[in-house]
Amino acid sequence: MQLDRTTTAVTLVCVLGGSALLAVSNLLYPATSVLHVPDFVISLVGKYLCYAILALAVDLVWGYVGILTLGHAAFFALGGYAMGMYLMREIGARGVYANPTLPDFMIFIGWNKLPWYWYGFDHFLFALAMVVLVPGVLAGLFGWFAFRSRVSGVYLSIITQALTYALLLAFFRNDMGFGGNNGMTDFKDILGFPLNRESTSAGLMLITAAVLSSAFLLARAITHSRFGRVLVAVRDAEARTRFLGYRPESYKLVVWVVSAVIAGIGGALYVPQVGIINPSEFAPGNSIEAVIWVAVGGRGTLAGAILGAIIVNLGKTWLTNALPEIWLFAFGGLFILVTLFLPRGIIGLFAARPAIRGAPEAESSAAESAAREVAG
Amino acid sequence: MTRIQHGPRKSWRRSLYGPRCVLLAAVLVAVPALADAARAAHDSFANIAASTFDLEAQGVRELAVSGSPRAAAVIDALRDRRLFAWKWPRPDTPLYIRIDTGFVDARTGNPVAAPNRVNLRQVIVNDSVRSAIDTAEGALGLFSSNVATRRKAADAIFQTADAGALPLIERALAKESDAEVGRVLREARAAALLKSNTGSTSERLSAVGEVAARADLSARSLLASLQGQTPQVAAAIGAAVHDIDRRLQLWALAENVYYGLSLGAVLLLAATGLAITFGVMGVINMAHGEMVMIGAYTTFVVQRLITASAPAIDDFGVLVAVPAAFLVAGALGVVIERTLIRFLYGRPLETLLATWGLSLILQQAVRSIFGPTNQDVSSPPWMSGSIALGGLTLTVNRLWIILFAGLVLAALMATLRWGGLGRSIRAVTQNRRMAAAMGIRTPWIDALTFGLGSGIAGMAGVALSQIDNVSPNLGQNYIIDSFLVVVLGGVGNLWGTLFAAMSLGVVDKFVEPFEGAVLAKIVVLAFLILFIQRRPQGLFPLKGRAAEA
Amino acid sequence: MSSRGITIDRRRLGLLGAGLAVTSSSLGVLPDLVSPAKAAPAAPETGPIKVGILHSLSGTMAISEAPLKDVMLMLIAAQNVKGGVMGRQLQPVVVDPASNWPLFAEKAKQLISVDKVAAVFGCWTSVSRKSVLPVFEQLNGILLYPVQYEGQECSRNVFYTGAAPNQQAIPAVDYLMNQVGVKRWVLEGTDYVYPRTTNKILEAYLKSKGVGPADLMINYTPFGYSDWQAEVAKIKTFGSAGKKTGVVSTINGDANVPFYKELGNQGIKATDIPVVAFSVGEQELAGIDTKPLLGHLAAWNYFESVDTPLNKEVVAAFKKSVNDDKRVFNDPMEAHYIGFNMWLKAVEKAGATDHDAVIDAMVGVAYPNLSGDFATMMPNHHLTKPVLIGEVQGNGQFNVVWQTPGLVVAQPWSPYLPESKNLIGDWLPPMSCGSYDVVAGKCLGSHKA
Amino acid sequence: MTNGNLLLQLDGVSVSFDGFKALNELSLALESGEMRAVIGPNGAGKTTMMDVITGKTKPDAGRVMFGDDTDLTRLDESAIARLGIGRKFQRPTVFEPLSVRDNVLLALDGDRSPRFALWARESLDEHARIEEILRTIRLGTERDRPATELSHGQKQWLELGMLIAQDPRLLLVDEPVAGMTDAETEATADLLREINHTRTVVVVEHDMAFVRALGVKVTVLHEGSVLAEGSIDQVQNHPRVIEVYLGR
Repeated sequence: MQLDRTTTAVTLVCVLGGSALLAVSNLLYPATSVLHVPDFVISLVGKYLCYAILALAVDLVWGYVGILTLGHAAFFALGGYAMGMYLMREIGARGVYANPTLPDFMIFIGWNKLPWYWYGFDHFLFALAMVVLVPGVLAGLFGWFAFRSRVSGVYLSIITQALTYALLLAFFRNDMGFGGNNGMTDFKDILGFPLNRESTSAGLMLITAAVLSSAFLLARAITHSRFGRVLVAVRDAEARTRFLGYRPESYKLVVWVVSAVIAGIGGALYVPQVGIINPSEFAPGNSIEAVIWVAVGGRGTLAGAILGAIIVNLGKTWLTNALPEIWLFAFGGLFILVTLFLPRGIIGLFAARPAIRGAPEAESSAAESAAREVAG
Repeated sequence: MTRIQHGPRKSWRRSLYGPRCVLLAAVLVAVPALADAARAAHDSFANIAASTFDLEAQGVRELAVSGSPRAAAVIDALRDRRLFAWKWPRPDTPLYIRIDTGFVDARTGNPVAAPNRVNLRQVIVNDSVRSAIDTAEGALGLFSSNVATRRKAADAIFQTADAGALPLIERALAKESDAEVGRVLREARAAALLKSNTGSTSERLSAVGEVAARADLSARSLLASLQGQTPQVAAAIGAAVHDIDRRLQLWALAENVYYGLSLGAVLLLAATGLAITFGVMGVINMAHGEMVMIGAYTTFVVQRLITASAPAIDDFGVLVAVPAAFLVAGALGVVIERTLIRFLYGRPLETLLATWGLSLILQQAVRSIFGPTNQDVSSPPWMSGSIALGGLTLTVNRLWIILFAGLVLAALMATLRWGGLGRSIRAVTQNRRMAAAMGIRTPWIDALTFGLGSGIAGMAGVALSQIDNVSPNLGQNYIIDSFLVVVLGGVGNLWGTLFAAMSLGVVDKFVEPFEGAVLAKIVVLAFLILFIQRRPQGLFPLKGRAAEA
Repeated sequence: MSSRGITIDRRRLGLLGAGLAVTSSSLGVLPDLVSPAKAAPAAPETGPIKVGILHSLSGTMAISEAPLKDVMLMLIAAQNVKGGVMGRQLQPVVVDPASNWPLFAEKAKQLISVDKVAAVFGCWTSVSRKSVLPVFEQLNGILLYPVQYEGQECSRNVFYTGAAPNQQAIPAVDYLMNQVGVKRWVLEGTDYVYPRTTNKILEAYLKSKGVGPADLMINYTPFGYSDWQAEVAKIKTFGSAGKKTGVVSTINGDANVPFYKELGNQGIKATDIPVVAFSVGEQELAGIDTKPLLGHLAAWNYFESVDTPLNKEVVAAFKKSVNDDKRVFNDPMEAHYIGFNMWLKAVEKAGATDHDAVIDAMVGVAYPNLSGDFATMMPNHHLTKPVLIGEVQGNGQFNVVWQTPGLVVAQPWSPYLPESKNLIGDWLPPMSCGSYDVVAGKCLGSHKA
Repeated sequence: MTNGNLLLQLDGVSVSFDGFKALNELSLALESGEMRAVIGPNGAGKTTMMDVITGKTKPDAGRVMFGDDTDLTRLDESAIARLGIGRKFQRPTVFEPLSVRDNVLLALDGDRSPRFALWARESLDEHARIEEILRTIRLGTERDRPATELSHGQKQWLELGMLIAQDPRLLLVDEPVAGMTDAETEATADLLREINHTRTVVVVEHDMAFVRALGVKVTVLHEGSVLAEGSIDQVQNHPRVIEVYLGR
């Protein structure tokens, strides 16, 4: 227990302290100072922290209940869209066509009246509610169907992928009223704070750090409760838990929805910081990328998810500048190396005893079921 | 069942300088009417280089019927943009044809000293001119000794339905021996008659009847285009058009099914390989799409090699590519299995991640080797064009793909059922230990099975290279669909895969007209997600103790 | 116990802490990490002038964008040989937004705020432009955008060196209408903003020319659509109504080849139903089987095949610079060529790289088009352009069959759309407004400088 | 044999996997408080029978009555488990990464809902019961080690402990002594008898010595239906049983 608390402390200190440090050096030191951290680094870090939140969400379901989700970016993006809709309404009459209610892209495709599902998004709180509700409800429905009918293992992975793929296609359609391929951009301000001001981006980054930390604590609390132990039990021996009288599906559903909501919040924080939300966020590749962050950091160790997300994205930022053509090789290689030689991720290197000793067994049991399913 | 070759027309350079010229001459002697036109030959070049396209098209028609011995050559040059004229338009403008060695005078064909380019302009053609050229070709083709050529020419004449062509048609009809061609010619005559506002009402009425009998789109569009008819004729036309429309609607339904099946065939091809690696071995190979992609690139390379080494069999490069793609992708599959997959057996989720990484690497590798742009894989003539079957237009390449998909599946089933490899594969999947005990080298069988699946994916790539872009992302577009097909059909059940692919294709194509292509896809996906949740085991679940739990 | 998160032994705990700490602190040194050049306090008045190049070198857009990077590198190198500008050398800063839209914004920020580039040449897709637009307006940067686009935009910080719809779409339709005699129209496009807007403008335009709704079919398909059977059959049926039918294609990149193949296979020749495309250029034709496309049309402001000495010279120079004879030169590349030279002139005119000064200096600068005549930067930050209609040739090149008599002035705000018919853009004082409502007599939106 | 009322009653239960009849009109009654040993050659349907009772497999025909009024075939595993039917697998399945006491804790009967599990704190009573069970299964000293580190025999016992913790009315035990040392086997027999004082037990076993040691009524399954029933001596002398086991 003692040691675990220390890990948690280290993680929190690094996330909160690090970001605070950056914010200070960005705001206090003048641009001329060597210690000054340029504006874009702030939004860059903010972006990383959002990814870390997504990674946390993925780890919660993959690391602790063994649901390999290939569609979590969908919840991330949905949260982002909810926030995007708010930011869009915030623009108001400052849009290109100076239309007080209709976003530019609607006028673009010749709509003259706001569709019903856009109502209310001019209120920040309503938008926040949607950030939580939309991913939550979708995850709820999806999970209720999937878990109740005991879709598991690779089948679940495949249909999560199909889910995000379907959403990708749907949001590409201009008729959906979400800006089609271009999505939403050209945001002006959030709650009256102009997005183009340094202090705003610094503030957003700090908020993200705070949210990440609390999400981390929440996830930790969940996984440490008796609930969390049931999750591990379900992950490693689902049948056994049934014969003990547990209903794995309801446990899965709860954690699945929680995870989706966390992802959604991450997306909501992501949008104001990158200044655009569009369907490419639904691309199946993104979801799989998020999974690999977790794998790199260390599956089933919440701190690892955060570490992985930040490290991999640092590498991406650096490589896409230094050697663009190498990037995909390196990234692809990372997938293979980690799965082959580093099944417990970076944290695993530090862990004295297997963080989730169950992992390989867990897989093999999953494998057996898969093998059984495909037998013949 | 008539076969119309819609494929790219052979350049006149090949076809005309040879027999066609002779033929043209034949036409000239055969046709006194043209002969006296020949006297006006020097004028007949006047408009060929006119400043407006309409006039130029006019010029082509004039030249075509002028009977000038140079007509074919000049029109040919015009088509190939080798015709040059004086920069400043004038009726007797000097005309030059550029040939490899230099320039010849268009009117005489005699070589001339290279004229000063500054004073010349290249005579360009646009579509209206080109269609005039087509008609000219038609006119010449009508008297070919080859039935197919005459048929094609007759069709061309019908399409253009040029009143001026009436006498020509009459002459052709007089000599025509082949019944089929004769029919088309009569239709063409009817069409031309209707266009020209000549002929008695009764004649025109029968003409309408004759055209309407074709009951196809071109007939419809011809009839619909007729304006200012006498009420009687107009009524007949209206009735005919309506009648055609009604028939076409029925055909459209059949056509939709065909579209659905051909889409299904594509899905089937993409999914069959997966049905082996995933269905039989339980390996989640996210790089499956890349195997397809590699098959497509193999086709590209093979075509290049053949064009370079043996142009003679150029048209059959695709056939050569099939085994090649199978071997390349199959070998790669074996390598992958030995170096990566085998360390991950029993860990499907890790396999999924590792193979996804692999797919990224393969894509980037191909991108680095061949560049990011699409590669040029050409379709041989025997795979382009379409077959008219009643009111149906069956595109040939799709037909081949449907056939190919069927063959691949059949071959695979045969291998699994009777082949030695198939027997061992089944043995290993049913009871690994027992199989091993009976002296089957299970690791080797695993490798071969994976190779088999990958090889089939490679062959799918050959087919897809004919209808889709050959680019590094080719595989990406099929991977999700393939998985869904396999899962829907019931894992490890090839018949299920077949059924699933076909039904998905047809459903998609029937939703499309109402909902549009995008929504169609979404609807299908949503349906699949729900379906898999209702029946996790797919349409044709494997019963048995194994399948339980 | 071990189920509770993770267990660490004391010896290694330090390491882990260090690991996380290093990560977080390393974020502090990101500027060095992401850009070779150390963050300069402010744009220096001496030393080389930095020029940002923001084109995807990887991902799906690399096909189209990577060549633009090569052009820029060539132009900059050539200019440096001539002694640079104002006696200062030019230094290209190349970044790879990897076809990822948020990444475009991130890299743009980096170029302006960290590398302090004097101008950025970049973007291809509308969405990438849209995602960097706020950045350029916030940091008051300069973007030269070389691709034909849907219009309905006019930013002070962007110079649109590609065509506005009225410089490509409308002349093309005029050609079909007047030269080919098309009476019945199919507007076929990929479902995204450029086709949507363009088709809306064309629809309004055609209606204004007396084309009835019965003679107009508008249709959208997803990106990378490859199964064109049903769509083409639709077009075929639509074309059988007895009137000459033409297709105006705003189909995007990859979907084109299968589309033309299907046309060919279903027996639709350019002579039956001509297709004029706005997104198919030399680059797109490079390395695809052009047989099915023969005789179909494309509308651009430039074709590699145009017969002018200047063009031949530049194209040759480009092929030499990438030492590959097979490489092609296309419309957006010409746009960059013009834009770059205009920017040079503007810098010299302003006598500084200061953004505001250059932005003002750009307007009114003229430079020769490769297709002859002069391009002029108008107060609405768009160029005057000739419009050419080319037919696809066997060799992957286009042959110009028609050309607008004079130069066409860009209308970023389409007069054919109700919402923008009263709008104009004019960045010269006194107006200084990107979207000025001439009827209401006031500047709309937040574009006021 | 006690003459209590019927606790479990299989009535004409049939299960077939594409053609192969795993259970064939199997009928079998069990009185509460009874301990019953079920033996039979491989493929006799022993495990399938357990699957049917615990709801893992739904029979094609027949009813499985628990008590007087509950038809188990209508319920799913967890519902059946909560009715008080515990099952021990052939291959010991415990929660490997969890500590020994956590394994027992999760098995303790009580609220199984996620809501409860989220907020649950370990009560004194729970603590006491866990300790008691750990003592009974002689794993007190191992309480904090992850189950994965236990020996095979210890895992078998842990699983039994979890069964006890479940406090079921009926225990189904599948080959409890497979791979155990004689000493362990002995102890296991004692443990089962002890459990049987308060609960009904069904033991599926190959090990004749063990069945004899239990000294309870034996049911012999063959090809999915009951071949013989009675004391171990009766069935061992039953001609058809001999035939089945020794073959001709």
